[in-house]
Amino acid sequence: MGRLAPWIAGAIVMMALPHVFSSGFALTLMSQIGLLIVFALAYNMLLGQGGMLSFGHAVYFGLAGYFTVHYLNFIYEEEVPYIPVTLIPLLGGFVGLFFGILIGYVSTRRAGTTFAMISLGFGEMVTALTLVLVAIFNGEDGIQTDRVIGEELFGVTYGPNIEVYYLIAGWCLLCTLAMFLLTRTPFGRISNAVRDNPERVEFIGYSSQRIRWLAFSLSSFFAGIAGALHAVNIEHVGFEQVSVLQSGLVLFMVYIGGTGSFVGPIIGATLLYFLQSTLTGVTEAWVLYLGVMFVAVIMFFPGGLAGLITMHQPIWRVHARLLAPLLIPYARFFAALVASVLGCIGLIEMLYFRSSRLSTETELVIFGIESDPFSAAPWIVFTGIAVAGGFAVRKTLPSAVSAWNTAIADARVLPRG
Amino acid sequence: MESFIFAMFNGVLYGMLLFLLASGLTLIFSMMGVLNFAHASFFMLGAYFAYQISEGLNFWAALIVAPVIVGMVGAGIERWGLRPVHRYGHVAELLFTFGVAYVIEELVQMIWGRVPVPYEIPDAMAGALFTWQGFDYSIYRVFMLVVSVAIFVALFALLTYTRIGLIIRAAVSDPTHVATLGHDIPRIFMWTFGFGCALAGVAGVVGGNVLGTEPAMAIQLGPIVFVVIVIGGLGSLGGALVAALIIGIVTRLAIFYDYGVGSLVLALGLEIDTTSMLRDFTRITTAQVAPVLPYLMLVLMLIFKPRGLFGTRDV
Amino acid sequence: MNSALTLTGVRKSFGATEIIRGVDLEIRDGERHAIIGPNGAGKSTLYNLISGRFPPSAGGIHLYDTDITNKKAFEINRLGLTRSFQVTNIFARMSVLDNVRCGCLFALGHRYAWWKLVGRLRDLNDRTALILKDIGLWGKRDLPAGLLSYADQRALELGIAVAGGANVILLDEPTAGMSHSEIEQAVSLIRRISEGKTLVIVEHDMGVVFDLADRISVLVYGEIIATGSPSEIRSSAAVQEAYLGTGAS
Amino acid sequence: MALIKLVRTFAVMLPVVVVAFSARGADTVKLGLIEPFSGPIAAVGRDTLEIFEFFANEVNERGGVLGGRHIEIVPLDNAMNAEKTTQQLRKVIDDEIRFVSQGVGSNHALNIIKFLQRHNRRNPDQAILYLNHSAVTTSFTNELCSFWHFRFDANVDMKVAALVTQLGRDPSVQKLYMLNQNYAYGQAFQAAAQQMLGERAPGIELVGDELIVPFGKVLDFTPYIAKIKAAGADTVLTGNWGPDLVRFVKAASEANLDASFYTIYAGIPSSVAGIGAKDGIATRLKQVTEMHENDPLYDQQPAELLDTYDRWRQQTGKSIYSERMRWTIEFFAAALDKAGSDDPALVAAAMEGMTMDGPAGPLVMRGEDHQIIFPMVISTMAEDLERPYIYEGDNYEVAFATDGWIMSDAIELPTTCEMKRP
Repeated sequence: MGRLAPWIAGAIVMMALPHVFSSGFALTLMSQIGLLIVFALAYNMLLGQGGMLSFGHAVYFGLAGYFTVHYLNFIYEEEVPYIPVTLIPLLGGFVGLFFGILIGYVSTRRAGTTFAMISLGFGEMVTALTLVLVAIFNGEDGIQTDRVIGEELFGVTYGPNIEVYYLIAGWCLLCTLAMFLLTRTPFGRISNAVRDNPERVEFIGYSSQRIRWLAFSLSSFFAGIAGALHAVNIEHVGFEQVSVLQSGLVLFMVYIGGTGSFVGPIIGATLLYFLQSTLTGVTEAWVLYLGVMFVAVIMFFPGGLAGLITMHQPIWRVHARLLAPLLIPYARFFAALVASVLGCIGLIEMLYFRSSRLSTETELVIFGIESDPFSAAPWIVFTGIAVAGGFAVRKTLPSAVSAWNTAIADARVLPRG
Repeated sequence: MESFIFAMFNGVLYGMLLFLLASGLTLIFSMMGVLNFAHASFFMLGAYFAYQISEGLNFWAALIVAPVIVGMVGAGIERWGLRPVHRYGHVAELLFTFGVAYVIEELVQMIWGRVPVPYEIPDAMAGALFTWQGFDYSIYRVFMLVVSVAIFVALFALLTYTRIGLIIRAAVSDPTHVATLGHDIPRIFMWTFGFGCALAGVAGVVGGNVLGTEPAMAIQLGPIVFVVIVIGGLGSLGGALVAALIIGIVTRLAIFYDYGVGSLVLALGLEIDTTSMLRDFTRITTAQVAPVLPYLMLVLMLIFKPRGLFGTRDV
Repeated sequence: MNSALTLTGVRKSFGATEIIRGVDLEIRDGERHAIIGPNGAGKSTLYNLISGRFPPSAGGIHLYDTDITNKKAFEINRLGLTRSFQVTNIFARMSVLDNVRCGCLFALGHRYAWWKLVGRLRDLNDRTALILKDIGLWGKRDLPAGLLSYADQRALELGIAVAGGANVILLDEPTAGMSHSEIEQAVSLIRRISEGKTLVIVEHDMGVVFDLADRISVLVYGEIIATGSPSEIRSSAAVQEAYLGTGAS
Repeated sequence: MALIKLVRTFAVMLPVVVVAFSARGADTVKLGLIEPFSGPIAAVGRDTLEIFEFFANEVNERGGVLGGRHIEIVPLDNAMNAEKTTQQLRKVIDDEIRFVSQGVGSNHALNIIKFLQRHNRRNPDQAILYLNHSAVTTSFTNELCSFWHFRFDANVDMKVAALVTQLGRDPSVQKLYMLNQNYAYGQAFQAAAQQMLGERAPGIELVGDELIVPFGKVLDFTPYIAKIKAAGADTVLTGNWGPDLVRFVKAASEANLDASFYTIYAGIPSSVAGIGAKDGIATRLKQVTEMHENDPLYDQQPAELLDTYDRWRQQTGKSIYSERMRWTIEFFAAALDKAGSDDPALVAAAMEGMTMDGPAGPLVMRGEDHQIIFPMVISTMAEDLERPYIYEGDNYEVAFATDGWIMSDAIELPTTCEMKRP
């Protein structure tokens, strides 16, 4: 029963969310997060589980989306057999699978850097083709559809956003469970082995190429499901969905969330999409922050956010009270970090304001304080905060690290209890 | 014929510009095993620095100073960014440079704004050097060709005749070997990275005013450079040169000799259904797909000769 | 006499340098066969040729009656040949348990299955437990393999290699870098796991070689200069001159 | 001096006004502006926002609409992304904003039209009206026309009609070369030009007709220039915009191509900045617009309007280049007053057939398809003009000089729209 608990909790949270946040904006946001979780988990089947870095995985996401809108429109024109919208995502999955098998055959022949380059090549090629082949992809305009094609069980039409939210939540839960179980199959384990050591795998009877191909295809299947859900949610598909930009975004989500653990991509997709949707209206520098965040994760905690949590797992598994001595050093370090980050954000915001301010904007409000980027005072203040914070970070980091080391050493000594 | 020669001239020119970028990338890759995703961003920095310097001083100062600054920036990023990531492996390094590309693009927008900057060809080289068969061969384009050929020759000489070149060649063929000879590997890495970036910077200085200096230039050129070095064979300078020239020339000729799939279909006597969703396939002409051709070549190359033209090393 | 592995006229060149210069070798079914030779003699290259890491430039290799000369590594492994590596070659981020499981999976017929859960596969888990206990890592089964001590990693390396139950086992310096007591344990482990199988071992520690081997072959500069029982090799003049005389390492 | 003082006062006043706005939020008529305010082309979105806010403020300073209510511009960032556009539309519904405007990217315009058709059908009492200030796809006012969509810019066909009419008038044009971007817009431009050339400029020989991969994929246009030279063309007609236009023109100038360039979008700030004075003059770069600052008719406009323009230049350090956005606000304000209500359906009905005075003739919002009709002007880049181009305080020392006006009767094209009214 204990193993089922997180799933039941997840389902309950998903059921409850729309009752807490019921606006159309929130519903769309949560729906998007739901399908991006599927996409991110699918992506992590490649990067985290299989060790394949792809710069073009949005191809399968987007092509499934294109297929879905076409199919919906064809249903409307009664040219194809009717499939209820509830099951349409499965169709998208098979489209993803088809292209995954096809393109995967070529691209998974190599691993590592070469694989990354091939994925980039395919990504660029497909994006360019969506603009050239207007009859299929309708160029820059993309394709519109209407997801209300008929009444389904219990009178669901998928007109109201709340119904689409539950559709996505259901598929999200299903796919998450399926992908979780996949990690526990022989395929999943060998996929990890290929990630760790592709050469060795060849000497225990496996073709690492074949494993990569399989992982790639299955991942494309789930990416396809996500793409179809996207098409149903937005009722539009355009070249942005196949573009390298979309691939880069999912890479950021997965890596910042953490490739090493199953929940990492879920954390990453939720956090990043939420930040993106709320911050783009507030600051122009969002992409810069995203890039810096990504670089910082690579440099300082390659396990991502989930890695930060799981590194404490051995400690609280033994006893939660072992975490107590960590609190003060962590709080100090965190305070220093927040200060330096806030200082830097202030400086960046003022720089942006100076370089691209509109004449109708006369004031810059940073953290609720009105700052005039054309006077010296805020520059001095923010520089001061940033530098002082930076020094404090350097001073407090060693004690935080040693606190963790002590705790983990204690955890090894003590028996479980 | 005259237009063929003009197309060839431009193909070679574009190819040499690609080679300037690809050579730095190849050098870095050979030495460090790092595929520098941000390479085209250093190209962009070269162009922006050159613009800034030529505003204050002149183009010639920019030609010397801008690549040096770009090289310093590159070395700095290697020293304080890439080196700590090294222990996490090549994929992490590739990801790091991917992130750096994002950050550089945003910083450029923050400093120089989101619209193109007016980085112009110096007035002294604005005209035509000579006109042949009705086509102008501009002074500046010929100058670009001279610069890129000169750098190629210098690079070749450096690798063949100097001690540093010896170390680099040794490292290219066997990276573990050099460390055992007592060389300070981290330092060599840092300067290799800086030098590679400086080469991209040179390309930015001479190419930025022709291609346009704007924040999107890195994203637009970057992928092509990767195609060049993969087709040429990762880690092969000669391969990079050949691949760069092939891509330069092929994309130019595809525009010139504009053949369409449609004419092929007609020649085969097939009927085209003009209402079919697949009709666009029959309308494609080589000129339309010229910018996509490198990627097509990449895919074909990887199917038939995965190591590239002159590749000796697996990744 | 049934031979497990037969090499005839095997050659391998890298560029202009010929590393293996015509090796003829017969490994008998069920014997423990050691290959010794100075550094750079081509022992690891020979292993790489047999196990399919590279194809030979010339010559033929047979596993029992099957020609495996140009087969891929995983095909050769499926035919019942396994090997270990000189440099520890494990799945560092996976648990010790999963490392051994991976070694068992293909041989037990689970292949690429993505519809069964490893936790539910009794044959797999029984066999994994057996091997883990055998190599003495049962107590550390949940640790990531990368965190094991060096000797434990060597043991795990052996465990992965033999997990598939292959009949022919190639070990590449299994005791390299170990202390005396660790070597003793390792030798007894090797003896246990190779019970009833064919074992080929490359080893520098002559104590281990003479202790374990039924027959010994001496590889010098890409050629087998002698093959015979330990006592024959010990007394062979050619070996003395070419190898032992120049100082064993 | 008085002017500077006024600007300063205004600058000081604005925060007060902003605060006042938010305090009396319920009293304003909100106009949601969905544009990219982040990402690679944020500059375009932010320029649009500036214009909208400035001219909405002008209306408010004059006394507002509906007897004293103010127009409030609500910026909504779509990051040039379809899913963000949809998301912002749902926010518009949440926040009970009943009017939206957008113009950057016809794909997003289409998205909005389709979204509102579905939404307004499903929720007629929460209908939302869309004022399209710049998206030019012709079908929006033809087969895709919607009661809930009004367009304040000429569509592609109208712009091409103006350009081709001018080509027919220009005796120096003998051999014409067309080059367009290979996607919906570029193909529409190409098709319209092919059809109109025979009717409006029969003497001109079309010596080349090319489509290129769009959106900055072509890095070097020299081979195309060589083809144009080889074809002996004296004039180039292109719908290109952004980097595809900048690189094209720069390559032509560098190769000393002796041809005039007829374009739509040469005059937008990023193009002028990217092309620069030298290359623009060398290629005799032409644009088609609703107005430009150096036209002889400029000074004949009402004094209050000229004052407004001066204030704009003072405050923003930018030239006037998008009159259509001012028109959008002015029509919106007038329609609100005429309807006497902020009910979108009534406002839409009031806007149908509405006219205003333009510099060279009336601006007419055609009722049958909601397409604005107005005279257009063709102009060429030139030096030493009275009002050189300025952008963000930088003076580009060039601007555009009028070649000629194309009156409404030459531009007004029949529509296939079958409007469904609620």
